[in-house]
Amino acid sequence: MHNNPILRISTKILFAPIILFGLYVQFHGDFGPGGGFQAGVIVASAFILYSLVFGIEAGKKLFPTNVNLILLALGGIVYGGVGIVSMILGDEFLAYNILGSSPQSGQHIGILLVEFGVGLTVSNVMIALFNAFAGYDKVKEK
Amino acid sequence: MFLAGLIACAITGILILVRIILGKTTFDRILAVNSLGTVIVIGISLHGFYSSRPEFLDIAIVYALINFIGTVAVLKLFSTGSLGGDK
Amino acid sequence: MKSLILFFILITLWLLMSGHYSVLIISLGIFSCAFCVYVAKRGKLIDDEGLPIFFIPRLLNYLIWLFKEILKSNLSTAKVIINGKVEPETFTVKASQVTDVAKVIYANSITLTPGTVTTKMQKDIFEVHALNSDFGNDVRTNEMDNKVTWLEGKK
Amino acid sequence: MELILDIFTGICFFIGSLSIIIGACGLIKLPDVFSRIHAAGMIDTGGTAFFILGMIFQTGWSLITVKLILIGVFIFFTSPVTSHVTANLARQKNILPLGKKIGKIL
Repeated sequence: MHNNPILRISTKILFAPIILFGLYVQFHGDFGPGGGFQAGVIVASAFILYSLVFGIEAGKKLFPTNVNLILLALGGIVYGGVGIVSMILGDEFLAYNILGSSPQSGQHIGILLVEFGVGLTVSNVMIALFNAFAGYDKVKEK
Repeated sequence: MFLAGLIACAITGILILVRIILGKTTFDRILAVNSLGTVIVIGISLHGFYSSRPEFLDIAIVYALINFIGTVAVLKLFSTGSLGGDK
Repeated sequence: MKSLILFFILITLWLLMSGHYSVLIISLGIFSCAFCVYVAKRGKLIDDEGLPIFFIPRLLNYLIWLFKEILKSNLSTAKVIINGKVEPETFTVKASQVTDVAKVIYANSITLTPGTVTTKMQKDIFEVHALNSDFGNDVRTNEMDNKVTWLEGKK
Repeated sequence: MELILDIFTGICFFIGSLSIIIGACGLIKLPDVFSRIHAAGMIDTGGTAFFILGMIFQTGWSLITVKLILIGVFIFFTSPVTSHVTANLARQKNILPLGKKIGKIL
């Protein structure tokens, strides 16, 4: 669809602001509606728009599949890692209070890290799902 | 006042649903669904003001975004038969 | 250079949206903007098409004129829908802009005023569908074309 | 002052509601896809612009106004794109618009 100048130029202009809005929702999860899940979907939607317009090959060049799979697993590791670190420091699983100098700052850091892990996993799962569905008919042809 | 706007949005939504059901061609339906999305964006922002929680505007932006990308994806799937092609 | 301009636009957007000005949030914002610029640069999106800044000085003037046109044609479209007298017509017009971005702005302006839609683009020839001959004449007088060419400022 | 702003908001909401309801009637009433795009354009431009203007009168100058303007800019940016792509793909599937054709059609 990149032969159509209207679609191509709007994608080029919209791409960066969409990712920025996704990251804004990610890091303002504790002030308003938002958080990891929504942010992950928004960030992934920017990449999906790119793949839709420029073709899936260009999309895979922008965001390689092996990096995608590594980040997908890393999100889960961050989530579990925060829980295990709080266990090592002598509290229960995912009890944030112990992470900072005071309970409040500890909770802030804990929520931020956990949400980051969730966002990373959700966005990468979305991109992987899209790649799996969009590449389906090409596999069948071969 | 916000309630009146919400009622107008609801009436519009019902009228657009009639077009989605009547349809005829797929392009009619896609066009109507896109318009319904715009009306829902207005409705979400109005509802945020009505219940005096203007943070709902974030959700309205997200809805507008997903509406746009979804329409492009459905149009591409319907016209070329695949999501991944670069035509 | 272009990346720097994009970075400043994005950080302004972040500060306007955020509303929380603690050190942590602002540093996360700077990190986010840098990430966006990096990804956009990787996807080869930062060029004259992805960041059209050459017409920003004249944009306000054009937007005011465009809003006036949109209001007028909204009123006429409402009249046509209520009367129920539609005589649609299809014709082609020639765009006199140089760059692709300006052509896209022209095509989008035609579509944005209800009553006229660009249905096809082939280089500099647009196929336009209009609701009746009044709307068609509005496009055929080339007023909007001249305005967009002035906005582009390359002639 | 509050009262004047409330009255302005009411006028904007009234025009916006009228605009979206007429647009929806147009979606039902007009004969083919290409004509219905004009009605959808009315919902996207007239309706959104007046509703957002009305809400801006209620908030005054704050960060919420910025988000309202962002919604408006986003819808004004994407509405012609989806309209054009719908019309373009309908033409590619060889659906011809009703009515007369002037000159040579692409």
